[in-house]
Amino acid sequence: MTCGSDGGLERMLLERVTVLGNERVTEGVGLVVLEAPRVARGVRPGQFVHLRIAEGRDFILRRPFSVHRASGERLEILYQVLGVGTRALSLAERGEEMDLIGPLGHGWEMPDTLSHALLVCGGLGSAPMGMLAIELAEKGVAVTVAQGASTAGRLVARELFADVARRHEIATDDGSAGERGFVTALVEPLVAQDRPDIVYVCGPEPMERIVAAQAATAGVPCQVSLERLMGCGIGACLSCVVSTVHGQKRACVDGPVFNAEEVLWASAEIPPKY
Amino acid sequence: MTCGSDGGLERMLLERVTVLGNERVTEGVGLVVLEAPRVARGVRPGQFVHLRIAEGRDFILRRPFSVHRASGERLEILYQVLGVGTRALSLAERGEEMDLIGPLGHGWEMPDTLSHALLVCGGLGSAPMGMLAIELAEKGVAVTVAQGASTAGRLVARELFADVARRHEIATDDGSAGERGFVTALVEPLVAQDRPDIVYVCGPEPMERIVAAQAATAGVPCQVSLERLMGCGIGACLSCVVSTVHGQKRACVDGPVFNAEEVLWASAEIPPKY
Amino acid sequence: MNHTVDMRVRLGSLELRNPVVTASGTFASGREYAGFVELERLGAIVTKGVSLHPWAGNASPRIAETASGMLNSIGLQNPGVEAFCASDLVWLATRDVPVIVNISGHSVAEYVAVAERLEAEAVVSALEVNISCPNVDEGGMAFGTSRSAAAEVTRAVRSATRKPLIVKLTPNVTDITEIARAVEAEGADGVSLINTLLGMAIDTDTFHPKLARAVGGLSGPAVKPVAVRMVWQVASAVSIPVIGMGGIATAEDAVEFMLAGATAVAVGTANFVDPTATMRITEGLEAFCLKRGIGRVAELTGAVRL
Amino acid sequence: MNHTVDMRVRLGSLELRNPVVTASGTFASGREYAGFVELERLGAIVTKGVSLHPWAGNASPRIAETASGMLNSIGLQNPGVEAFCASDLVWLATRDVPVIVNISGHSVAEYVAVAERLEAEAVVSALEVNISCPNVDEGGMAFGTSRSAAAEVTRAVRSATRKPLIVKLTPNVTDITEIARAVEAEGADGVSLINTLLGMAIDTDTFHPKLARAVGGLSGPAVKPVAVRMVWQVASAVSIPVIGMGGIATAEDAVEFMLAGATAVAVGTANFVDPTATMRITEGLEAFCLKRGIGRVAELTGAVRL
Ligand SMILES: Cc1cc2nc3c(=O)[nH]c(=O)nc-3n(C[C@H](O)[C@H](O)[C@H](O)COP(=O)(O)OP(=O)(O)OC[C@H]3O[C@@H](n4cnc5c(N)ncnc54)[C@H](O)[C@@H]3O)c2cc1C
Ligand SMILES: Cc1cc2nc3c(=O)[nH]c(=O)nc-3n(C[C@H](O)[C@H](O)[C@H](O)COP(=O)(O)OP(=O)(O)OC[C@H]3O[C@@H](n4cnc5c(N)ncnc54)[C@H](O)[C@@H]3O)c2cc1C
Ligand SMILES: Cc1cc2nc3c(=O)[nH]c(=O)nc-3n(C[C@H](O)[C@H](O)[C@H](O)COP(=O)(O)O)c2cc1C
Ligand SMILES: Cc1cc2nc3c(=O)[nH]c(=O)nc-3n(C[C@H](O)[C@H](O)[C@H](O)COP(=O)(O)O)c2cc1C
Ligand code: FES
Ligand code: FES
Repeated sequence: MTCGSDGGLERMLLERVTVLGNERVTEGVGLVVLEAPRVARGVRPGQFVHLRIAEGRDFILRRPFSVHRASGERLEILYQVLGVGTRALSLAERGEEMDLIGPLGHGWEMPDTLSHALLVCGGLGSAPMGMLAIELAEKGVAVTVAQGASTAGRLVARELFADVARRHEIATDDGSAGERGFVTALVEPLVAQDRPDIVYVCGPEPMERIVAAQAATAGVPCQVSLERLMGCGIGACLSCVVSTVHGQKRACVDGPVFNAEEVLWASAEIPPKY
Repeated sequence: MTCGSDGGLERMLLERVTVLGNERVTEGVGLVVLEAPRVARGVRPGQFVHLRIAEGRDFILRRPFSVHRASGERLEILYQVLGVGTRALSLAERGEEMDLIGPLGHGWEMPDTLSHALLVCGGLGSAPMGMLAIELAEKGVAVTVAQGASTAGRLVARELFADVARRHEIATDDGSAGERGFVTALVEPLVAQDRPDIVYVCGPEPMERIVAAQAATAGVPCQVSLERLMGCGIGACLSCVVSTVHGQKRACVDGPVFNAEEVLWASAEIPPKY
Repeated sequence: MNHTVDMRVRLGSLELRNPVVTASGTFASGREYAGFVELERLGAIVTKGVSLHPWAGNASPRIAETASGMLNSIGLQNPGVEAFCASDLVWLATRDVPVIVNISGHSVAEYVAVAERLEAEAVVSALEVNISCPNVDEGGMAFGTSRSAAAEVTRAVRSATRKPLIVKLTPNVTDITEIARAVEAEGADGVSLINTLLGMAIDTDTFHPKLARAVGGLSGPAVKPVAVRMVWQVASAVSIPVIGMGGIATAEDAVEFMLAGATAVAVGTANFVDPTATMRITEGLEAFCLKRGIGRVAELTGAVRL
Repeated sequence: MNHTVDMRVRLGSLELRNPVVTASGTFASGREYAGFVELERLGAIVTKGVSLHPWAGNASPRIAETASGMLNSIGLQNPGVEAFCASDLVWLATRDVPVIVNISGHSVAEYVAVAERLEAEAVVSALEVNISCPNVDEGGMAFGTSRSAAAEVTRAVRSATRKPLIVKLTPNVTDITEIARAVEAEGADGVSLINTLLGMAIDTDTFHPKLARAVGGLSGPAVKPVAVRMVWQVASAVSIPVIGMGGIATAEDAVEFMLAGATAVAVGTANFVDPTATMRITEGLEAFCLKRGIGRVAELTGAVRL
């Protein structure tokens, strides 16, 4: 069952989807492939879906996931197993059905004038960056990726970035790949050397905040993807607010991607653990 | 994991069991076969198990089910799909694990002096009668079964009874098999002709009550298996009480089988629907 | 056997085409759900709470999932009644559906001012006075936990509006019938219940409460037994209609509330899980009546057999 | 990093070997669970409610499952204190585990009589005064919903016993801290909470309430957020120890209650689903402390980070 949305708003659908595959990527991270013809066709980089994972259960809220890649009728979601929802997702088997609402939110802005982009991602922050890197490369934009993780094994989507990026720099906390240290240490030299037209960031919020400041210092526009706990996912419940210079915005419909300079970081706190 | 009980009480176990098979018997009725080596060995006719059906869910109480048959390491449960628990049970697949507590309660009394027994069952009341009929027949007791159902297709365990009973009388509401009408109409002539030493009854409580009265009139001892909603299943919570001439008894440990003459029927009401 | 069901119900002078309305704060003003729901098939849209001045709401995180439920501490974030009229009401005026505006205030005067501002808006079919929000520091639930304060707010708003007046009650009280009777005595045309139960959840990894505000309101299937009980108590205690809510996710849940005494039912948290929940429940309710040979859905109200 | 955890906690003068006790009415006197649980490893056994005279309890059906919870209307069926002493206490005397007897009455005098009868029984380590049972017509919850009645029962039982006195509070009140302070002022050595939330469920096939008594007490995971909130409020309001309960099914749940301010925790409904629940939770609690380098489990009490 699918049903379309009102004219005025972004076109969002409630779509019944089928699991085509679900595999472990690394410790605690999985990749699920969904057959979702209608949503897959409409989704743009940085948008997300609101997934109903386990219908049999008495009650479970939907869970939001960025679309990692979309091709034809397929959606790929890269997920980290954290709690009850993602654990259930990790157990979903080929052929199972679930439903999702999507595509949701405003994705990454990709001005036509772009010639060089820097993508900075930490940990699972690479999830919403897959489609972005691919589309930018297809448009002929030179893509540089700065990717950080705790250890080499957790550099998820590393191959994808290696394929499409002109340059792919890595930092790991334990030095098992690339530089030892935080990904933020890579950003300053990259901004200086490569002079990107834009910086895209996704990762833990403290890291996003630092990169946003680095971009601001260099005078480069910066976009960040923010996460909030989401109830409805479609703008109705106000559980996902982000404080911005333009007041409180809903991450689900006004984001999840924001211009970094709009975000009032001090009050934009995410749950401590994530 | 299994663990034994205290000396004084009936020996009950918490056993991890595996589904060996689960098939539809008729509309809304299924038969599940469980590998339950320890409980299967100890169970006696009329006893039951308290089954934890769906562990993944937030919360679901155990559900009590009579043991229909036990052979070697296997338990067979005949179940009617009524609500959330039995629906989940109907979806259990071969190889799935669950746990159960058992064997529970006092089963049917089978005095050594028995030479002829009448088993009266209505609907799913045949569930706890399977083992009973088999064991009686093995002991050389002549078994007569009076079985009632709404229609021929719902005469569950009909073959089992046909196999082991010396006499097998049937009544259906729609007359599609045996007499048209209620099973209670069969009882009076059977008691008069066959002169059983005992009457065993299981079925909807109003039917049990009528048969108990018929047996009392004929001066034949009568045992009834009663159902109550059960919390703990082991005697601790007092959710399953039955009013008897000896005061309030717990169906789970003092029953589910009672001497019919002890039961105070008026107050012993079951939920309307069942 | 009937082949149609009269689905209409009456809340005082207000007739609804069916008993299924939205629960305040879970459906905004309906716009976001217009892609999933035929708004014209709703009994009414009950809007998110509106106050005199803009309210910023509470810090994030504002929600947490719990067993069969969720906590929220949104805190009545809203742009104020003026902006609400200029935007939401203008949009709602284009839709053929009764609109019940949920109003809030930090003081009796603020409640009155909101009611006065809405009085001239023809699109507003009724007011629902929220004296039960556990998520604001001043006012909110405090009005709903005291008989005299509840009476005072009701009296004041009553004198400010000729529209049907529904008072929304909090379950966080010793005796909800006492509050219900008090607002009935002051001229409320109906009561709606329950608002959320005050709850808390703590993250055992971080030791922080899961909500930034520490406590929030519990909603969803978990609270349904408490809600059904209170609807039953209140329906037995007052003679004005009751709008029942709290954990409704299926048509059977809606029936349960009506049997307990509700004239209409509101669907809240279930919208998040299934954005088409209101439609599914309305259809299911009609099918339930058809199957049982019930000609008017209103026959279900209070039909519990004791 | 510690390699052992000091699991002891103190409830006034009573020391428990660990914080995990049983919730009254869900574990009888422990005998039925002896095959599944090493009773000696429990912090304490809290018995089913005992009254002066035998009580028959309510009609059947007495339980109903709800979303993540259950309703019960057992109604304190018990054989009376005399029979209890002759049977359960004699058996309990053979086990090396603290025994807390939960007592009930229809009147203050009955509470006192039960306490007096138990005073001489050395096996009884403490009394838990149930002023919060929603399932009896007279007394029961009525004592727990009024500050003065709660104070009166506490005062009377206090003067009848030198054993540690715990008062069990009902969540069905507007302000539980007010009741907690009242019983503290009358000399209670601790409070336990929550008892069940009053709830109702209706069968939509038969239109009958699912419980013969119509209403009953809601317990299980569904109520946990309400319970944690109340434990947090009460622990902040009084200086006597709090025994926290309501929906505890895992070690993390127990941690959550301790963080909120509980000194000990009780496991109730979870025993029905998993008869080994108390052991699993005790082991998990110890493992939690070990992993986090917490040397004394008591450090968790009130450690929520606001
Ligand atoms: C727009 C958006 C896109 C997202 N994309 C992805 C993605 O592509 N891949 C992915 O793995 N995750 C993504 N997330 C996060 C994902 O939604 C959560 O990890 C997931 O909901 C956790 O569900 P759970 O039931 O497993 O955990 P829960 O049991 O609900 O929570 C476990 C822990 O994780 C924290 N947590 C849960 N959800 C979030 C959240 N949204 N933000 C921050 N912390 C959270 C909780 O506070 C808790 O501490 C995205 C979130 C948003 C808002
Ligand atoms: C000792 C004992 C032995 C039993 N043996 C069998 C058996 O062999 N086969 C079988 O199919 N069933 C048996 N039952 C009944 C079985 O336990 C219930 O049908 C089952 O628990 C229903 O679970 P559910 O989740 O599907 O239904 P629920 O959703 O819990 O309930 C659906 C409807 O069935 C009613 N109901 C549920 N449980 C009972 C009960 N125990 N007694 C009466 N009405 C009930 C409810 O009130 C409700 O109206 C036995 C019950 C007892 C006490
Ligand atoms: C996110 C959220 C926001 C809410 N906001 C309001 C509100 O603004 N005004 C109000 O009266 N009730 C509000 N409520 C309470 C609901 O209207 C409803 O009373 C409650 O959630 C119980 O119903 P449910 O279990 O179906 O959600 C809110 C509930 C939720 C979950
Ligand atoms: C079947 C049942 C019987 C109960 N009997 C009593 C009782 O006799 N005395 C009492 O104080 N509380 C009684 N309670 C309440 C529990 O002790 C406990 O306070 C409540 O169930 C919440 O905890 P839980 O969610 O872990 O069950 C009973 C609860 C249940 C479920
Ligand atoms: S998740 Fe509901 S408004 Fe964003
Ligand atoms: S089911 Fe608990 S005492 Fe029988």
